[in-house]
Amino acid sequence: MIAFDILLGLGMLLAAAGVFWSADLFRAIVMFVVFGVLLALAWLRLQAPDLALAEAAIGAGLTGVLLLDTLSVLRAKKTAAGKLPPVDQQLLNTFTSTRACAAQNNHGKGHENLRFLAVGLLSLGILIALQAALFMRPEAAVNLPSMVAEGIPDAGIEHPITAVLLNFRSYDTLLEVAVLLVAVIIGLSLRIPSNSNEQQAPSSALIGARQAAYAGVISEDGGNDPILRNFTQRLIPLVLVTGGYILWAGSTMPGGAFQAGALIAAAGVIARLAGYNIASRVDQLLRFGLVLGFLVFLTVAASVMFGGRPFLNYPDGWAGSLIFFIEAMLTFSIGLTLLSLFVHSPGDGAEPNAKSSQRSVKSGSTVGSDNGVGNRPPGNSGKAEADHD
Amino acid sequence: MADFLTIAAIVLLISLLLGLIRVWRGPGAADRMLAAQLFGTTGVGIVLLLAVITDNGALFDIALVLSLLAAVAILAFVRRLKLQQSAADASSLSTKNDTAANKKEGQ
Amino acid sequence: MMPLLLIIPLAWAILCILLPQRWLSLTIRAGLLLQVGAALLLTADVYVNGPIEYALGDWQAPLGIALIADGVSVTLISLSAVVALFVAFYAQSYLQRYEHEQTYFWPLFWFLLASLNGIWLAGDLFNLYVGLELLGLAAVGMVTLTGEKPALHAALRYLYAALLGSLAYLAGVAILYGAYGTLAIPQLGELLDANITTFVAIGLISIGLLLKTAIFPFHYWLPPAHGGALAPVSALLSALVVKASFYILARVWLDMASEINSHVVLYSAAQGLGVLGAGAILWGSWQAYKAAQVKMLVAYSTVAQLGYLMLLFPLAIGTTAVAAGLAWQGAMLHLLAHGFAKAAMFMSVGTLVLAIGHGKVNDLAGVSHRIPISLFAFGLSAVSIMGLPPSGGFNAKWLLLQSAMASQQWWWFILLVVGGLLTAAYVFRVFRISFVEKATHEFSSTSSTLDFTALALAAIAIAMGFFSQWPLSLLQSSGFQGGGL
Amino acid sequence: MISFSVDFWYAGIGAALIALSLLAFLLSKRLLKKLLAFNIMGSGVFLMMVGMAQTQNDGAADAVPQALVLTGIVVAVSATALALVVIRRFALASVVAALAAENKAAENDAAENDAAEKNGAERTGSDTAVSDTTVTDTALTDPNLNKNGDPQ
Repeated sequence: MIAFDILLGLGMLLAAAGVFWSADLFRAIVMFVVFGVLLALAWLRLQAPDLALAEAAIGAGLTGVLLLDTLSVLRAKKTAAGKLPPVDQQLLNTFTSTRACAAQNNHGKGHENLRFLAVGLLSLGILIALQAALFMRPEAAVNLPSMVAEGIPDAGIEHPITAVLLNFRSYDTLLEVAVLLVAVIIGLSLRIPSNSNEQQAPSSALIGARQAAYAGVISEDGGNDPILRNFTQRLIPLVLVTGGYILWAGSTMPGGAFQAGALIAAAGVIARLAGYNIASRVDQLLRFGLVLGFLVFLTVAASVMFGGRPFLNYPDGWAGSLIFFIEAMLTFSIGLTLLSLFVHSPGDGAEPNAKSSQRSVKSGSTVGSDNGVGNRPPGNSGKAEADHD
Repeated sequence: MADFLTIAAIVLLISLLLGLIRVWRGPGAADRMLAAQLFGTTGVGIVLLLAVITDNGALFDIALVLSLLAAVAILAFVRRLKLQQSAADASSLSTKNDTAANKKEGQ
Repeated sequence: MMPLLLIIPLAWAILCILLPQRWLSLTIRAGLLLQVGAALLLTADVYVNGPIEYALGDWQAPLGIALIADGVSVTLISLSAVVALFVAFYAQSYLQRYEHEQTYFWPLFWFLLASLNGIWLAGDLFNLYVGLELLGLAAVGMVTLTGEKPALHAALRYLYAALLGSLAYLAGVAILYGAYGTLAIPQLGELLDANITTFVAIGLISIGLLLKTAIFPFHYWLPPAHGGALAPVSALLSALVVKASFYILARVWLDMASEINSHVVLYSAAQGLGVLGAGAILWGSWQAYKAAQVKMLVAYSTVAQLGYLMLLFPLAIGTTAVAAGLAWQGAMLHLLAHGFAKAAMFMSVGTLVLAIGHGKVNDLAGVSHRIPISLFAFGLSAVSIMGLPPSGGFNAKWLLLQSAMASQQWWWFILLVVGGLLTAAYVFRVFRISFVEKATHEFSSTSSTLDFTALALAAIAIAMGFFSQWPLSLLQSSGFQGGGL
Repeated sequence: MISFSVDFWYAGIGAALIALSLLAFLLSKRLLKKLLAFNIMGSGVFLMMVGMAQTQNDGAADAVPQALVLTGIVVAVSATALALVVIRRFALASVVAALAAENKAAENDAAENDAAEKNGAERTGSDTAVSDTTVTDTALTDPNLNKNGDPQ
């Protein structure tokens, strides 16, 4: 098996180098997906099937898709720019190079070489330091795995990793879910406002540009491709059922809320890519779904305090069922969160058709009358303009 | 038996690493994506072999997830192609659909 | 008591996501008061009973995670509770004209507060990583709120710096766990041994935290992010957020590694940290002096003031107990005074910018007549930032000077004096212009809430000049175990 | 004490991945590329975390670092998704900036369309000077260049 490990390790380095050395971003992303598959194998060799599962769902799955989608959005604008009317062309070009200053900053060749050298030396230093730390490590004085093994009978869950995540160190997990929630809140705040009274000039201007870029896509993306439709109709239920199974398996073997949530999100992403519009239109409901897992987790964790127990404790005998309940809710919310980060990303080409046709009427009138950032609040727009001077 | 399976796993891994060359060389985006799909399927094969070698049934789940999610990447890729193609045709359609841009020009 | 400081902000974050807009104002105020009450109760508890440890989920560290409240952490909890209180009142008034931003500001605000409390109380290295990430993402989110190009650009830079910083930190934590098998800070403090693995780990952790604290030369992301955000956001970021990573740095060096930090490698590294601090003071002050935008001036002032915090390491490590004690008190007092004063400064400047419509320093003429209270708040906070008596800033710098003398490190003494002069230079630039009588601009009216919340915080910074004994005695009675006291 | 094992090998690979991606992170000027580097660096850290801990455990699985890494993966995904959202919005905001500039020009000049197009052409020229397939940013990690991005 040593040959396998050596090959796999070198293969990972090679794939990583491929990611970094390819000038073409598409190739870099494909290399990244490949790296994810290799990493999942490495986790298996490290006896970490949970991590392999997470990596398979995330690295090879969702992150790759997110990256591909972003790249396609950024590139679609570039391609579209070629044949659009001049005004739009000018708009879309800014997508491809947003920093005019980058042009001003002409380094000399020597400067660039020096920079390369410095960074290279730094990385080399880090490499040596890390390897030294690895080789010179002292014998560990504390044996945590044995403590975990002792604690398992009281944890209410057989699978040690789930026990660590949702019982011994559940505080970490609580904050981790909060991190996800923060990410999705920011995602929601940055989506293009759809509410009419939030509709300020920049957004209507945006919609104009977006429609220019996506005119073709929106009309085409109705899910009328028979192959795609049939494929997704079979795939989605399969992915969802697998997600449920992974959640259920989590209490005794590899699996759990996060991996299952990633699968749920994947099902949603597939549906989205095939043109189904499953994202909730009702903002309030969406928000409730997003916070549900966190809300349940926090409520359970805090309500035990009324019984005089410490925060994040579980009442005797209840740990197993409470953990499963929390996990189920978390799965739903994590799935929705990841999906929402995908669907509500600014510039998602296939974003609500109905909405955009509604808007086109509206934006038609607003763009004509408003002047760009004109009606922003005084402090801010003033600042922004001054900044550009 | 275990030795044979180990050798099989190594052979599959070598075929994966050869696949890296195709991802690197391309030349087309589709070539790269199909090579990545090869990674998905061969990866599933290796996981299954490892499951048998280490006698760990839980690994079958991973193979399942890996095979399901490989499909998502290919979907995203196909959509990307569509997006680029349709964006290229956008000029004709945009005059029809895009009221905002028209208004702007007429201003 | 301790978990309440986490539960309240987390619960209020959820409330702010779910509740309809019209109920928010009252809900937020109730939450703020609860928060301050919990913070003060905990402070009193620690003051009377000494440090408290709380095992979350009833699992003892190292298997579980412990929260630790000692003198330092409760002081910082009180700081963040009070600053958050006034900033929130300010924000309620300020954000009225930002309808979209308001919806998303409040959930992020509460998550930010939760992560800060989590960091002040954390007793576990990995938990600190999660807390740092929560803090970083919430802070980045606040910078992006307006959705405008410069803000987004600043946020991206901030995000990338924060991500790189937390990975470096995590790498250090991974090595420590791999070497010692535990993540609990008190336990690691007993186990740490002066060897290469430990040095590499502490080095990585320090680099990561320096990047997140924006210490020169890693400060590049701070001015655009702090200068480009909405005023209440800038106040929170400068007063509290950058302090969190400094606090962890101080905990790692002076608490966790206190047994080995006079080892020659760490001793020289501590002097190196002081040099970075010196760079921050000089470079930050110079940039502040040159800044055209008043918010950028204040942001660069933060870069400079963070430099003083770095002096804690050379003054407290490998010196006498007296010098270390003075340095420790001085640095903590500086952190507090700067927290109050900088929040007040960003808030008052925010009001000025709102009134004149943009933020050029040269257009502040006439401000003294039209918006005197905000200018007065700015002035009071500037007194503390410059270190003029009577103010918290003065007492802090005085203690640092004494520490430099006690440890016979005259070079830091000179630096402190020069730094004070440079600060005066850029602050007086604002005054000179703002007292010009003839206004060159039209002024829009602003709410008096904006004026008075800033004034209150500035007054606290000044009042610390008279009541420094309170936080200091709290620190002295129950500071870090090995904090040189 | 030093013995070669599977865990040790992968921990070493993790260290190499960290160094490699640090190089890429600092040298690359493209935001998406930096994000890829960040993700791979994270994977390197995770490999070190699990590998190094398990060498202390005679190669047996250690649930604690595995659970920590699972948490780390979730955090990394959140951060990546967030960064992508901000990048996309940044790209859109650039369009708004261009639109605003163009509208301004259109207002200022009596001959509306001419001015707008002229302005557009000029901007296009300057913007495409760096022809790149995605958002570029030189200043993100280079302190020397920070003034370019400062809203001063």
